[in-house]
Amino acid sequence: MSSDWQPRIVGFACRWCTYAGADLAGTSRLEYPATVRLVRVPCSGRVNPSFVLRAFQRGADGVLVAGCHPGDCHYTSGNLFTRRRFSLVKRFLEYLGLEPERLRVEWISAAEGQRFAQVIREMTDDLCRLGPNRKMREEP
Amino acid sequence: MSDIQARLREIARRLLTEGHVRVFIGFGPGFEANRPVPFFAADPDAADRLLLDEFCAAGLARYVLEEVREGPVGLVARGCDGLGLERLLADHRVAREQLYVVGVSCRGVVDPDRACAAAGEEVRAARVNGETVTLITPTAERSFPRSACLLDKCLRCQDPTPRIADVLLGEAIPPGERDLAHVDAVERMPSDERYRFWARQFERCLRCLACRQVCPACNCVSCSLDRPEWLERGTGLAEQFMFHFTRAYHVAGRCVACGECERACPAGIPLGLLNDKFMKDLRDLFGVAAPHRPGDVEPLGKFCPDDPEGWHEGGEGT
Amino acid sequence: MPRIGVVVCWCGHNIAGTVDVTQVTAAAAAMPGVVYAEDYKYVCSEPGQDLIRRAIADKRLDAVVVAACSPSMHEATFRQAAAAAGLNPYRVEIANVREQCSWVHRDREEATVKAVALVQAMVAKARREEPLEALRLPVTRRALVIGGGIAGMQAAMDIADAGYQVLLVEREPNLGGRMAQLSETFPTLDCASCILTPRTAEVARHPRIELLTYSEVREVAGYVGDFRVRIARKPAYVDWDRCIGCMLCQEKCPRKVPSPFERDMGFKKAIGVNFPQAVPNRPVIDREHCTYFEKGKCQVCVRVCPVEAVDFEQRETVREEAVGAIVVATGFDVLAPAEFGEYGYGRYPDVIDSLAFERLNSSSGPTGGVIRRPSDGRVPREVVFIQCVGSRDPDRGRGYCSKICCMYTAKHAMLYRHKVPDGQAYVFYMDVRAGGKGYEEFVQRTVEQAGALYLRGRVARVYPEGDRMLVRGVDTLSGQTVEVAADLVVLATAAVPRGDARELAQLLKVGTDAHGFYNEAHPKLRPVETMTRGIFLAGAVQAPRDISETVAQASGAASKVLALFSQEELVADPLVAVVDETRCAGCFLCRPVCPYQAISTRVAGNREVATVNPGLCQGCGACAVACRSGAMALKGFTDEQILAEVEALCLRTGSPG
Amino acid sequence: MEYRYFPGCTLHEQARNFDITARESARELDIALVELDNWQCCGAVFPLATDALINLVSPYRALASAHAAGFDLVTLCSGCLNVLRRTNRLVATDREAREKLRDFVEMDYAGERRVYHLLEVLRREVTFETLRSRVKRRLTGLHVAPYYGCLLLRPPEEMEFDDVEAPTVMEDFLRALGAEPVDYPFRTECCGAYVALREAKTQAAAQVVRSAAAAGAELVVSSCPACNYNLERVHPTLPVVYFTQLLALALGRDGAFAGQVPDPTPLLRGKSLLPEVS
Repeated sequence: MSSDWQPRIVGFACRWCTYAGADLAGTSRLEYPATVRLVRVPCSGRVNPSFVLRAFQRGADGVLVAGCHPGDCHYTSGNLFTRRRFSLVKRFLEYLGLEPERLRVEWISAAEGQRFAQVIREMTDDLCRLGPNRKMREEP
Repeated sequence: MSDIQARLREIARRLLTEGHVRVFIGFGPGFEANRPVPFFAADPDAADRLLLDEFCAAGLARYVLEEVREGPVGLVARGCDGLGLERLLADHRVAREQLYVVGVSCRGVVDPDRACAAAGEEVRAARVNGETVTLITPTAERSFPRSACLLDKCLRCQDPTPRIADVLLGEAIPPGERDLAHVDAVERMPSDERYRFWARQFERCLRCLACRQVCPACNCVSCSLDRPEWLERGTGLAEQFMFHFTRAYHVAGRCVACGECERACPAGIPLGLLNDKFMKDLRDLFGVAAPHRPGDVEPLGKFCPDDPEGWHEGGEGT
Repeated sequence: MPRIGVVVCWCGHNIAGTVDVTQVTAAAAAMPGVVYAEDYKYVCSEPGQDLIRRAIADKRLDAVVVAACSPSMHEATFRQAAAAAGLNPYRVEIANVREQCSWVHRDREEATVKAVALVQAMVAKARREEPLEALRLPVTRRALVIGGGIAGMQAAMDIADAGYQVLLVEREPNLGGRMAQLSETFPTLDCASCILTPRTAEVARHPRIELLTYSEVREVAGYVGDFRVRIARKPAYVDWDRCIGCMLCQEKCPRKVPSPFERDMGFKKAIGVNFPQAVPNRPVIDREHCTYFEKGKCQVCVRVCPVEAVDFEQRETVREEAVGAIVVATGFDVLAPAEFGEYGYGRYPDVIDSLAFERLNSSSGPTGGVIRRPSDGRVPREVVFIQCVGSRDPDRGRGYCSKICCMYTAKHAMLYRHKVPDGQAYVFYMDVRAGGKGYEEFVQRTVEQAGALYLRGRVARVYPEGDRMLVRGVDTLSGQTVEVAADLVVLATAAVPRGDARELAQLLKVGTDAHGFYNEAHPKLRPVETMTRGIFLAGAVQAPRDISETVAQASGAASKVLALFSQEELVADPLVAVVDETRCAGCFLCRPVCPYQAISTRVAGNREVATVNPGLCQGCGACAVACRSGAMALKGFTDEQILAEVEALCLRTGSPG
Repeated sequence: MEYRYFPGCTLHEQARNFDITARESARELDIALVELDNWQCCGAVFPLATDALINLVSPYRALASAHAAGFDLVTLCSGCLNVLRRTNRLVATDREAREKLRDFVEMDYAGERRVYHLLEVLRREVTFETLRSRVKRRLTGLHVAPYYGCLLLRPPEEMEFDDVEAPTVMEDFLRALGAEPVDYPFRTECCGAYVALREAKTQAAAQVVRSAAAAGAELVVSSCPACNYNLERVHPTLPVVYFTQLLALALGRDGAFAGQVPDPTPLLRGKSLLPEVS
């Protein structure tokens, strides 16, 4: 691992809250590490858990799944299903040996640009400490 | 058992004679006396070849899916078969009126290999009592602990009697609470060790798909794991993880804990440990009392407004 | 392979200052499928848009990726530009390299690498895209209003006045709803029927309002612009077309029964109307209490009717109607206080609820407007009003505030004092909530001028002593237990949803809260809409509210209907879910996760499969994840597309040089 | 019908007449009340602090013993019922509490058994219909004020005994015996409970009796030794008896009224419900 190694984070962001929150971080010119790349989805309920595994397998060191706060879902209930699904999936991936820091599920509203930047900073720090993910890919 | 077997034959014969069912699924003789195989009686006379003993291992629920297309099906069902049928019914894959379920209570199935190893010689017959199993060999009749004789899937079974029988032969045994403590052992491993554990397990996977084929919850018409965008053909570790993660996730909240996947796996991968992890978390996080018994709506198809955020609960001791 | 064009925007210095747009353009040009890549200073400007239009035409592009600002800024702009050049607008994708790249990163190389990845992801997505057509739904310009109370009448009038047909369905034989039972209204004390009666008459004679009273909605199918509704008309056993409303039948009917309209304090006849000013002024036979229906003889009404309108053979009739929008204004009920044993309602006749007190006040009520207590007809000298009976009581399952009780109780105390000048009113309250124009002043007048004694605390028990009721409670301000001997006790019972509110909600596919009040689409921004497009709420069906709020909301709902009707056709986003029937197993795990109940059953060949109603689907994609076999796809966000994006974003291609 | 019977502390001492008449009546009605081996105090008060599990050890042990014997538990005292039933509910629903109690007491129990008040056994199992037919001496003309007190009914979501503000079980019971229940406002009011045992706060109890007398009652019945104690202490104008005493009387026994103050026997003799003194 070279000293200037930077982790790669794939983020799934619901278009109504988190994606808009990330845009707000931009309009507020809040600087955060260039480690994250967002996939825009209509709702966190659209995020298939297998998408997350695929990201890890294709080279992501961390994955963020983010949506509206419970109760604020544009589609009323999408994120409440997300909460159940990813409560199980995160624990399950950890059960398979993934480090807990590598997958984060967060509620970030359209007003929380600051928080979005903060989450990316925290994740980047955590992942820098952990180093590249090699699990669930090729090398055992 | 022989009395029940006689009654079973009689019922099957009647159902077939009167045309209530097109075929009756049960067990028939295999190549060896202690390895009976699934048997499909299609005419009244064939009913007399049905047998039911302590060696009948295979789950029968999944066979219904194919057979029912041609007409009504009768079958003998233990607790695990019953839950499998409930799964198919809950998933609208079969209709209740197409089934005639002859229920029997099951105290566990004897694993012939295990039993032979315990007895030291060929085991011809067995009796499963409460905590012990009596093995009958050509030379002796001795008792052994359950764990030395029964199939793994039966050791944790808490559903001896099917809930949906049209007729129940013998006495019903009340269900118990499913013990998921074996999951704890894996949870307690350090993260990296746990990863190596699973990587070693998955490396051995032949991708024969037996686990999928026997599973009453894997009852889709078309499986996403057959689609190239989801799973490539290779058996590299990435594909293995994708396969096993997806299989387990797709039965999360739907697995009936029949243990067939693990029994069918030629590589001996402990698939039940994956299914039971989801079950344990469903129980602990969302209070699903018996996640393996099908309910009105599957646990991932509903929510409570105040569900916990499982990712903050710390799924492990980190 | 589709031919893709990439246009990279500088956004002046905004993007180009941090991202090396030339490098991004060069990298894009090398991506598979990309046949055209260009950068431009301001792509959103007219020349920039022209660049896109020309590229589409010249390079025969199948899809365009614009690397620029957030899609929330200019996605619509670029889609319109593409459409103008003949490209399907849903084949334009935006790589957000400004808000999510150049504005938040400082290192030029890192930002450039990321920008390339974002473009790459969108190119990968665009490659797997299909042209989508916006759904165009025809509009039936005719509204259904369910409920003929003040809310329903207001909505119906507003819509009809704007020139559209309205079908107004009311379950009772007459218009008016709850308001018809009220005496005076707060805070002005103008009489309810003085406001209501002209309005009912107006509604009844409006040329564009078709009135269906004594009718109920039984089935609702279809979706916005094209609902199919089945409406049942209950048998009145009187031919209303023949009837001239002389009410001779009511006068002569020998059968007197307690009147629910009068809260059982007065009587009605087995044939007749609920109250004299009823509109339409047509009688119905109460089958349960009619002597003829009970014993097979009597027929007094038949004999006295001058036009032979009585028809014991009448049956329920059902009609199907097509409407484009629905306003739900079914109102509320008051909680049956029988579940409050401590107050003795039902056991002691002089413990009544507030609606009954309204009837005692009403000049057309059972006492002709004189306050008399039910047991012995005496004018009460002391009246205790108990507020929050069932409301704000989480232990009994209702934590919410019923909102209207503080005000109507103040009104009752005031009216009581007007009618019984030497009487004393006591009010047990938790808080006085008097938010509203002139409301607080009204309560103050009740206290100061009408001399009502407000006691802050709960009542523990009401029991008879002699011919009076003893009310034991606590005054929490003084900390003392208090006992008041009263002639009459009035319970301000909680406003609750109608008993069958949930059934109707299910027919309409509208969500309800834990109590059964209907859910609005957004509590602040979409207060009169529901999650089902084309269905709107007015009045207390949504939550307890008073008359002025109800009327305001009804007009709001009507304006939403009018906005809908003003469109040529309804355009719906095509980003909806669709089922691959060959792969669907028919397990219906998708159904419970759909918040719009857009998924239903369809028979395909010899089995049942799921099918999505595109008019109802809002494109959240929850079903696509619930589906294990991948038979459910969300257009514009398919599994293939998202996986391709993920793959592109994970690539570590090093420096894009 | 067999149950394990949990008398509770007072029933072998202060409230012996409660115990005796209950056993006699049960025998008449073919209810086997087998006293639980080795029982201890129920704990007297259900703790309000969620971590006060030590107070539940004793009721847990009673429940677990009944379970080990394979029978549901029956009690007569409202206080015991309150503690036992709420403990049972906690054990059934709170896994952590259950496991702690199990480890401490070293008896396996997970809330499988039910805890009944004898009135509930009469209502559910015997039924008041049957009881009516078994009555040998109808208590005709006896005006009785049923006194529920608080512990039998509250908290309603845990006790699930009857409508907390408008209960009917005692009235139905009395009607089955042929007596006439009297409606009065204070029948579900607290008697003063343990506060009254220590201090001279007898106002609550006095009001109950006054209210019953004003409504025309000749007798008050209760199901709780503490209630009886408090009511009797205020020198009431009416006799106060246990419901089982009337039950035993109606089933042809003597009701074990000896030594009670005020003495109910003159009233009962006056109604010809007890033989004249020989």
